[in-house]
Formats: sequence, structure tokens, C-alpha cells
Amino acid sequence: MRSKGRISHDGKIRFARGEALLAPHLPHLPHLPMLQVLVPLLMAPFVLLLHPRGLAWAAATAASLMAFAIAVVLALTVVGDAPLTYQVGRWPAPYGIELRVDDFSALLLLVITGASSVTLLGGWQSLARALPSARQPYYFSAWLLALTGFVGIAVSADAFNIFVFMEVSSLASYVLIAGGPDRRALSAVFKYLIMGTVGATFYLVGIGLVYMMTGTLNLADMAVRISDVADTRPVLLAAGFITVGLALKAAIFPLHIWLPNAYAYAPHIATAFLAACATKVALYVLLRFDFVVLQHSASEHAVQFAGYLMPLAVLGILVGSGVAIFERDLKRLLAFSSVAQIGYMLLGASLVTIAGLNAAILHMFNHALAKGGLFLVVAAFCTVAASSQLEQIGGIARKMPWTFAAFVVCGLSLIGVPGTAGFLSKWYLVTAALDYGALGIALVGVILVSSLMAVVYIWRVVESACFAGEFGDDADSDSETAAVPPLLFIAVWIVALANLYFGLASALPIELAASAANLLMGNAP
Amino acid sequence: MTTLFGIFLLTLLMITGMAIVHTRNLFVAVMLMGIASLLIAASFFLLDAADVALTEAAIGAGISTVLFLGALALTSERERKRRRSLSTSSLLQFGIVGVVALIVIWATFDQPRLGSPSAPVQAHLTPWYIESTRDLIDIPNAVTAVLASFRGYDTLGEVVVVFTAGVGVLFLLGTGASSRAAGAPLSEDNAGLRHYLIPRILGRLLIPFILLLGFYVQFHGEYGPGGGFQAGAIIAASVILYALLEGEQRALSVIPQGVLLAMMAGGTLLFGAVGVAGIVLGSNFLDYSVLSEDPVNGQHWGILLIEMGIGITVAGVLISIFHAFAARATA
Amino acid sequence: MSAELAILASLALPLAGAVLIAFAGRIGVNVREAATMLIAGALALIVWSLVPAVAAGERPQVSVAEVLPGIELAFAVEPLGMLFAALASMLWIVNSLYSIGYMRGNEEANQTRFYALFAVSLGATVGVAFAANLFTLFLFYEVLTLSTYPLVAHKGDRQSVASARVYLVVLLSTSIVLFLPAIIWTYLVAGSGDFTLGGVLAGKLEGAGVGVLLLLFVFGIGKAAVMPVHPWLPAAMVAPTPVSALLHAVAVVKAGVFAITKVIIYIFGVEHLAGAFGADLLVFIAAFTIIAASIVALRQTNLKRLLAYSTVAQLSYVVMAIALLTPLAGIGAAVHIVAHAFGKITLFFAAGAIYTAAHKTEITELRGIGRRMPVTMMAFTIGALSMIGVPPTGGFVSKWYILAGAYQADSMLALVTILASTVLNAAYLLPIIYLAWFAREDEGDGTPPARVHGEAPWPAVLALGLTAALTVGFFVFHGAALDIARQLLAGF
Amino acid sequence: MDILGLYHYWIFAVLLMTGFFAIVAKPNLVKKLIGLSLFQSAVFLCYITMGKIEGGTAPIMGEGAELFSSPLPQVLILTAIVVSISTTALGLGLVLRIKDEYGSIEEDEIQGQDQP
Repeated sequence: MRSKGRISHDGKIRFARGEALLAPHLPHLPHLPMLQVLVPLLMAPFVLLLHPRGLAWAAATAASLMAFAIAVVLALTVVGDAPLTYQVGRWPAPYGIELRVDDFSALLLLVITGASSVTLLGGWQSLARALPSARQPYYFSAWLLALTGFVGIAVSADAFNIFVFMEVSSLASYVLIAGGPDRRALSAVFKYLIMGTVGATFYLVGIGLVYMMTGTLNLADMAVRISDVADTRPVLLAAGFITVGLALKAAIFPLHIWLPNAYAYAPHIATAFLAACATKVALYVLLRFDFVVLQHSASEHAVQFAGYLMPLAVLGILVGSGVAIFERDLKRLLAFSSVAQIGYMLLGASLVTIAGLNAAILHMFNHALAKGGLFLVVAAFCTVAASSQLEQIGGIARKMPWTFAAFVVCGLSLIGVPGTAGFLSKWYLVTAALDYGALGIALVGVILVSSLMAVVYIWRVVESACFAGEFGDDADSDSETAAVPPLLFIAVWIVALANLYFGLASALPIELAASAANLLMGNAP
Repeated sequence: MTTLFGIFLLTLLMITGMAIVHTRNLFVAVMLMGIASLLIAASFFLLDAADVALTEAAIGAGISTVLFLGALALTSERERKRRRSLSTSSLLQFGIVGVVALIVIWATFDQPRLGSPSAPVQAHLTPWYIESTRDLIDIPNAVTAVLASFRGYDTLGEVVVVFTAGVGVLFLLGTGASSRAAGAPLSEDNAGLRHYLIPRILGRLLIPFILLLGFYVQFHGEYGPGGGFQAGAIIAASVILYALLEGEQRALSVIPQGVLLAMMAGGTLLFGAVGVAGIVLGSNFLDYSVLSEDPVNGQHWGILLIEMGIGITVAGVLISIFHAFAARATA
Repeated sequence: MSAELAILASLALPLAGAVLIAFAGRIGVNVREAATMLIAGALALIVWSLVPAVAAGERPQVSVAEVLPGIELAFAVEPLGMLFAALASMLWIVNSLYSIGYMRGNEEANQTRFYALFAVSLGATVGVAFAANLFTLFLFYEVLTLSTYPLVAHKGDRQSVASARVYLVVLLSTSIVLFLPAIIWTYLVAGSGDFTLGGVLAGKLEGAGVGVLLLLFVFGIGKAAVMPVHPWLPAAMVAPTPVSALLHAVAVVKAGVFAITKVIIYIFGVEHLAGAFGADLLVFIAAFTIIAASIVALRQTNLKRLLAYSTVAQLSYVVMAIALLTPLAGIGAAVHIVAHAFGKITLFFAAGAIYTAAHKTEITELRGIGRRMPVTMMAFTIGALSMIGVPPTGGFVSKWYILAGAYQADSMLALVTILASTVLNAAYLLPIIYLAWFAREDEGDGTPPARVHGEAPWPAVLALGLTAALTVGFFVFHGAALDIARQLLAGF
Repeated sequence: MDILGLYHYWIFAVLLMTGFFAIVAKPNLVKKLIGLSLFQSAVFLCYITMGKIEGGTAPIMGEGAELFSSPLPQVLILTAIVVSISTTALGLGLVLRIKDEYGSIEEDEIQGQDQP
């Protein structure tokens, strides 16, 4: 990555124009935003018909990898450059549906497709074990549909289209979670379904009210037209509905109650995928809407955003971390940690400064790396342990030292130790908070205290994995390769190394996040 | 006059809604829900939304009711009795709900009034849609034009939602075929209403007409209200009726599970393929005008094909879901 | 080999070595230990190859990556870092030799993990020594904490896990809650965290802020064990003795005082700090730590815990010396890092040898042990004398410079502290020597000796003999170290 | 005029919250889904209402008619109806599985079984 970047005089790392680099080889470049959605979308029905063992998985993985490749090209194309737009059906923008890939969506696309590819790649044995083979085509089809939904949201520039793809992703996510072996997965999914649908419907009401007042659904058009009606009651109400609805989907404290059980009882691999991107997509829409559409027209909007959401973010950080410390199940522990981490992102956004947004967006990327990796390791642990209870994995580090080492790396990234990706977003967040005046110092205190709490809960796991339990005391690594499927092992280490790589050479995500933050605050990139 | 009638319908709807929440008998609630759907459909009709009214009637009152009833047959028809006390939590919930309702009503006073021609909804995009439907697509039904062409991508998403639901239900419940022991003799349950002569005869007489209606709605969508969703739902309803009359097993032998799966996937793929053809022919995804020499003609072809895709998928999914539910009952 | 390449090689070698050792462990113990010795030797060679250039005034540097705009992962060799890296790399060889004897003698488990992580911590130490800015320093500081944690918890029983937890919690939490904010503050105020002669904060931060930031750094760098952030050091006594040596002499605590010294000289700037309130306070805190830790040491009955508190006191010598902000005291601080390392490693090696040979850990058990283990106890005596600061040991040299620096600074407090602590040092160390040499084994409660034993395994004895020789040798041949340390004067 | 012009929206508000009340207050899972349907139907009403234009007809261009209600909200609601039935179907599928596994469709009983 670095070789492509060059450092301009103002100290920012800029990329060579990707399009110029890639265009001669890629005739379909203008269609890429569309293909990003179409590849998983059209592969999903195919996968449903692939019954021979393993074929559905292979096809799904191939589609996901292809989507990842497209996301990489898109990211390199838009970084530090104008966004790509695409008129579906060639109908002009406010009338037809427009797709739009800018730095923010490019970053999110990388996260989504990357998470899907790595987890699918590593997840074959784990999923094959959890699901009877007759049900596998359905599952992998649902997986691709979830992927379709997520990327569909990320590339869309149309409020209602986002709703449609939100529903695609939600329904598919319910299926992914319901595949869990424990019956508690079912009750968890039902709760998720109810809360998720309520959230989506709130969003629908919100955009309905905005549509009523502006007559348009295109986000950019909406942002312009809303200034005439900015402080009318329906718009205020719409802001409320949209924020609450998306907060439900993003599991923002205290609307997170669906999340811990849903993550805990889903198949391990699906948890890794969803934990890496599901809530972030909702947060993405929230930021888009609140900043691009509402921010500049509704007076006092910044104050409201900060005033209502910042306390929630702080509470979420503290409560999430606090509960995680006392949690006995590894997956639930990590799920509560996710609640706290979403709090970080929200906290950055609620500062309503470029630096704060930059931190929030960068943390979306880095948290996906850390949490995705941790859940993948859990999946690896569970190939030998009976469950993800902390007692059950006691001493597992002696059985699989290398897998465990990956856990430590990702855990350190989650804590925010320097040299790992997580450190960079914490750094930005603290810097942004320090710019915020007296309250900022208190926020720094919160961030630091919760980092310590993260140390505590990660170290509880490390201690029990190293020193407790009854796994045999053989440090013989041959048993590890026998126990952990090789693909999963590779996937785990890809993510762990990515945590280290992006801790040192993070030019691409930082550049994307910085221009995304500028974009949201209304400055041209 | 129509406004007053509309208000009467809506008042009735509100009362029905409250009754739905209040009753402890789930069967009654489902039936009331069907009535509510019909009332909403009637209101939609008064509000000039013929397409939506048709859909709400077919899906809200029809398919949805069948599914709820199927679920009730497998679970229980009554909510469990519990000591009814006005606890603080239920008072709180009631209070919150009331306050939110009042806030929403408070907000309405800044809204454009019903039917106001100066409302942004009417003023901003609508004239373009009406005009372009005439000039660029040349079909009478503007709803179909917007649905299938101007916002065809939304519709693709919608088909994918339906497909996802089908995949999800089949994943959760298994396909009807696999959960039943092969070659089991037809049980009393499984035989449908075969022993009841009059409903059977009447039903058999009805089915061809329903099917015909379905196909009419499918292919007439460009001219009048209707289209793939409604047609798919109606065709599914006829198959479901057949299954109710003749038994699950026979319905499955007419359209086997494999075919249903192929319908689910094939319809979605057809829609996608039409869109991709746009790319291949040098334009954007879902641009139908390149499908033929004459752009307007191309739009016709595109709309026809994707509506077929929608209809096939919707019918396939709904029938599959019905079979999955029904298979539970007989298993 | 060019200097830049040497810097990178000295960082990469231990890390690659760790992987190599892990694989060598599968082949056989002898291969593994040979690999360790080889890598330690190679590292020392590479690091020492930089010495002539640095002594001649060169400052080789290399930048690896720009992590954030304005924040680089970069290395630069300056005199203090050179001294530290040279010391650590040399002691690693001795320590490896000793480890072989100790680990085999005590039949410890998980030895491969031990050697591999040892290599990682050495790599981190070199990283700390060569760091060109605060970010890089912090990065390797944390790596050092994390890679030594499993070493402290090596035994894996309840007690060592609990103690290791204290170790980790104190070091990580001080670094995250105090050190990191201090670093971010520095970057925000100064726009840079590069170690620059004269200090990057000079002229950018004034008033009470200077004092607060200084305290954030001093307490944030928990490895320096300034009271009250010292409890991790006695807790870590559960670790195997080579690890204690690593903590006390080679790497960890030295990284702490090294970091504080660097921050004062290169971040604040001596001149800039001279008038500030924080520096005086720091002298006071360090003086308090010296006296308090020595008094606590007096009351210890366990040999290793006693040595641990002695370390707490000795570290604050360095902190106090640098806080005096005079040139002579600065040299004293740098030389004391080296002198204390030689003395303390000898003491720990001796304590470990006693444990290996006799399984004794309490001071009262040491009656007459000098007759059974003459070499070990001779080395112990030399180390103890160095701690007290008696010639002809290295401890005398550094104490001399610190005293002279205290005169220069006209600090009565420092003078009194040094003298008082010398008395206290003698008071807790001399009784041990007396017991070992002049008390009779069967005195006291009259129980006969539990087992008959001689010296510890030969590699251990050889190692402690070597370090004892170094301790004495440093009294005579400290010229090179002094030459390098004198270059620090540019900062004063 | 206000009453006539806004009555639809008021009914929307009441229906929305009636459905929402069923979702949060009723422990029976099927009842929750019924509430969810009602909740979503209310939104349909809101959208369709805003598309109506005084004196217009359904946007199907025949002879004579010149003023049409907006087709866009109708299209959106067609989509939303289908989304709603899809959610309901999946939800009911889940209820059936829950009934199988737990033997109950009452939320509190299920929670009771999960936390022995």
C-alpha cells in the first residue's frame, strides 16, 4: 500500500490516482459500484441450487472474494478523489436511483467484503460441523444475501433504497444467526427480528416524513431541499425516528439488548462476520443521514446530536465494558465489548468535529479487524472446546499456542496497544477529545478507564486460556494443526497480521477516514 | 363525500386495530387483522392507490392471514392467561406509547394537508414521472413504470427480500418434501377436504378462474392496476387453495419442491439477467431501452420480462412457505 | 555493515531469533540453547559495532514507516541509547549462559517458550533504546511489558499467575492512563515527539503544565518503579531467577529509568525544566522513594524480595540524579544504569544459584552457606559492595558522579539522601554477608542442614563469576562508558 | 379543514402506536407479530395519504384524466408491503421452531427455560 502513497507537503498521505492506474485494464470500471452489489446478489440464487457437498460454500466464497476485489479497486479509485456515481437504469439522479461510492462507503465496503471473505474462507469446517449438509445451500445463500444487503446499503445514495437493502441484510442476518446449534439462538433471533423490524420501520417513518416535506428520496437532493423546511415539526420528528430506528439496528446503548444473545448463539463463523460489519452499517447510515442531510439545515442540530448521543455513548462504553468484565461466556463477553466499541464510534461522532468523525470512522475499520479476528479465534477454540464458556476453554493456550497468539494480537488491538490497528483509532479519539475543551478531558478519562476495563476482560480470557483448565499439558504443536482446520488457522492469522499491518502502515484507511470525515462535515475532499 | 367515507373507514380501522390488540383469542385477532387489511385496502382505493389496494388485499388480507392461521394451528389459538394487574411497567409502556402518539399528532400540524397540490410530494418529482411515463415508456400505468423502470432497482431489492424470506423459512423449517416420510399413506389430515364434495367441486371450479385472474393481473399490469407481485400472490393463492382441497401431497406432485426452488431462484435470476443485459448492450444496469432498436419498445420488453421474474419468484416463495408450514402440521 | 542496516538488524535479529528458537525447540534442547547463545552473541556484535561511530559523535537514524501523519516509527542512536543497548546486549549473553544452568538445574517446564520470549523482550529493549521518538519508545515499551508477562507467570501456579497479574495491571494501566495521555499531550503541544537535543517542549509549554506533564511521565513510566507505582517489582519476584535478572538488570527497570532520562533531556530539555516546579518535586519524590524502599528492604526476610526493594531504591538514584539537572549528575545517572546492572545481576545470579543448589530462599537459611558455595558467595559479596558503593566496585563510580552532581546542584536534600541510603544499604546487605561467611550452619534452631550441596551447575557459576568480574572491572575500566556519557553534556 | 386534512395522519399515529404497544407489551410471540403487521400497515397509510392529490385519479393514464395522484409513494408502499409479508413469514417460521424447541410461544416462559 505504501508504495502507492506519497506524502505531500502538508504531511498528508495521498494516493496516486487509482483510476488512471487501473482504467486501461478494467473496462467495467464505471460499472463497479453496480457490480459490487450484483456479484453476491446474482450468486445467491445459484448457490441455492448447488447441492453437492461443499460446492455451495465454494461458490459463496468465490463470490465474496470477487466482491472484495471490487471493493479494493473501488477504494483505490476513490481515495482522495471524487466519488463514483452510477445511475441505475440510466435515469437521472433524483428520479432514478443513484449509487454513490465515496471515501466513507469505500471504507465500509472494504470492511464488509473483507470480513465476509475471510470468515467464509476460514469457516468451512466450522460451519459444516454446525449445519446438516441438506441445509447448507440455504445457509450460504443467506450469507450472500446478507452480504448483498450490506454492500447495497453502503453504495446506495437513495433513502428508500437503503431501507430495502437494510431489510435484505436483516432478514438474511436472522437466518445466519438462527443456524446456531443452541435453541437459544431461536429466541435470540426472534428478539432481534422484532427489534430490527421496529428499527427499520422507524427509519421508514422517518424518511416518509422527510419525503413528505421535501418530495425527494435522493440523499443529496434531500440535503439541498430540506433547508427550506429545516425546523418544521415533521423534520424534527423524522430526525428522531431515524436516529432511534438506526440506533436500534446499530445496537447503541441502551438499545443494544438484542445483540449479546444474538452474537452468542449464532454459529461462530457467522458471529465473526456479523460482529465485524452488521452494526457498523447501521451506524454508517445514521452518520450519513444525520450529518449529510440534517446537519447543515436544522439549526442546533449539532448541539442535539452531541447532547443526546454523547451521554449514551459514554454510558455504552462504561456499561458494555463493565458487563464484559463479569461475563462468563467468551462470545457474550466479546459481544458486550462490541456494545462498548460502538460507544467509541458514537462518541467520536458526537463531538461533531472533523477530528472526532475521523476517529469514529477509522474505528469502524479497526474494530472490525480486531473483533472479527477475536470471534474467528473463538471459532477455532470451539473446534476442540465444548463451548465458549471460559471454564471450557481453560488451558487451551497450551493446546493451540499459535491460535492463541492470534487471540492476544487481536485482543491487544481491541485494547488499543501501540503497534496494532486499534491504537490508531484510540489515538485519534483522544486527540479529538482533547480538542473539545474541558468536557474533552473528562471524555479522555472515560476512554482511558474503559481501555483499562478492556485490559481486564481480555486478560481474564488470556489467564484462563493459559493457566486454568484441564487441556493436556502437551506443548506439541502437531496436535494444533490436527485440531484447527488449516483454512481457519490461515484466516485467523490473516486477520491478526492485518491488525499489525494496519497498526503501522495504515495510510489507506486513514486517508479514507479523513476524507470521509471531511465529506460528512460538508467540506469537499 | 369520498373524504367522509374515507374518515369513516379509518375510524373503523382504528377501532379494529385496538380490538386486535385487546383480544386474547389469537384466532379472532388474525381474523380482525384480515378485516383491518381490507379496510386499509379500501382506504387505499379511495386515495387513488389502486395497485397498492390490490396488493394489500391479496397479501395483507389473503396470504398473511393464511400464514397466521397456519401458525396458529401449530401453536395455540389463545394467549396464555396471566393475572391481569395494571403493573407499573404496563402503565409505563402505555404512557410512552401515548406520549409518542401525541408527539406524532403534534407534528402533523406542520404537514401539508391531505390532497394539497402544492405539497412537495406532488410538486417535485411527480410531474416528471407522469410526463416521462408518457414520453419514454409509453404505458398507461405510471405506477408500473416507476416500479419497474424508474425505480426498478428498488424492485429488484424487493424481490431479493422475498427470496431471502423464502430461503429463511426453508432453512428454518426444512422443505415440505424432506420432512415427510416417503411413501407414507395419505392420512386424514393430509387428504385435505377431499371427502367434502361441495367445497371440493366449488373449489375446483374456482381454481381455473383464480389462475386466469392471476395471469391477467400479471400481463395487464402495464395497463391497469396489477403486476408481478399481485399476480404471484394470486397464483400462489390458487395453488394453496388446491392444496387445501386436494391435500398437500397432490399439490406437491403438481408442482414439486424442486420446481419451486427453481422458480424462487429463476425468477430472481431472470430479473437480474434483464438488468445485466443492459450492461452487456452498452448501457447501465436495468436500462431496458437498449433491449430493442426502439427505446420505448425496449422498455416494454424489459418491464414485461422483469414482471415475469417477479411473479415467478413471488409465487415460488409463497407456495414454498405454505408447504413448509403445512408439512409441519402433517408431520 | 552500514549503521542504518545495523540498527534494523539489531531489532529484527531477536524477533527472528524468537521464531528460530521456537522451531529449534522442536529439534532438541541443545540446539535450542546453542541457537540462543548464537543469537545473543550476534546481537551483541551488531550493537557494539555501532559504538565507535556513536562515540565519534555520529547519530545514525532510520525511519521505517509513517504510522500517522507526523508520527513515525523511527530509530536513532544517541549516546544514552547506545549505552543502554550495549549493556543489554552484553548482559543477554551472560544471562543466557546462566539460564541454561538454572533452567536445567531446576527442571523448569516450557523452556522453549522461555527462551523465545526472552529473545522477544531483548528485541523490545533494543527498540526502546534506539527509539527516535515518543511513539516508537511507547510501542516497544508496551511490547516489553507484554513479552515479559508470560515470563513472570512462568510457573503457572496460582501464586505466580496472581503476581504476574499485579505486574501486568500496574505496568499496563500506568502506561495507558498516564504515559499515553502524556505522549498525546506532548504531540499536541509540540507537534512532534521526536527526541531532540534541547527538548521539543521548550518554549511551547510553560507554567504548571510542565510540572503536571512531568509527573504524568514519571508515574506513567511505571517501569522506573518510583513510589507509589513500584508494587509490581516485588510481586514479580515469583519469576525464575534469570527473569528477575532480566527485569532488574538487563531490560525492564532499566527501560523505565532510561525512558525518564530521555524524556527529561530530549523532550523537556534540561534548560527548559531548570526553573520549573516539577523538577524539584521530582527530586523530592525520588529521595523519598530511595529512603522508604531501603527501610522496607531492611524488614525483608526473603532474599529476592529484599533485592527487589533494593532495586526500587537504586532506580530512584537515577531518577533523582537526572532530576538534579546538572551535567555531572547526568553522567552519574547514565553510568549508574550500567553500574547497577552489573551489581544487581550478580546478586540475582547468586540468589538463583543458591536456590538451584540448596533450594533456599530465606535469609535466615543462609547461615554458613559461604563455605559450601564460596564462588557464589564471593560474587554476592562483590555485588553487595557495589550496591553500597564501596570501592573497588562499579557502584562507587556512579555514586561518586551523582554526589558530585548533587554538590553542583547545591541540593542538600540529595546529598543527605545519598548518604543516608548508603548507611541503610549497608544495614540490610552486610548482615547477609556476615551470616553467609561467619555464622555456623547448625547455629540457631539447631536443625541439621537439610541436604548436602555444593555449587550450582557450572554455566550458572561461570555466569555469575563473569558478572562479578564485570562489577569490579567497571571500577577500573569505565572509560568507554564515560566517554559516551560525556556526550550527553551537549544537552546541558 | 384541519381535521379533514390531517385525520389520516392522526389515524396513522394511533395505529402506529397501537401496533407498537402490542409489540412491547404482549408476551405472546404470535401476538407480537400481529402487532408488527399493524405497526407496518400504519406506515403504509401514511405514505399513501401523502401521495393523494385533490381531484386527481389513480395514476393510470386513460382518456380524459389529467390530474394524477403521485405514483411514487404507491411504488414505495408496494415494496414495503412485500417486505412486511416477508418479515412476517420469517417470523412465523421462527415461532414454529420455537414452539418445537421450547413447547411454548410465551416470551416469559421461554426466558424462564433459558435461565434455569
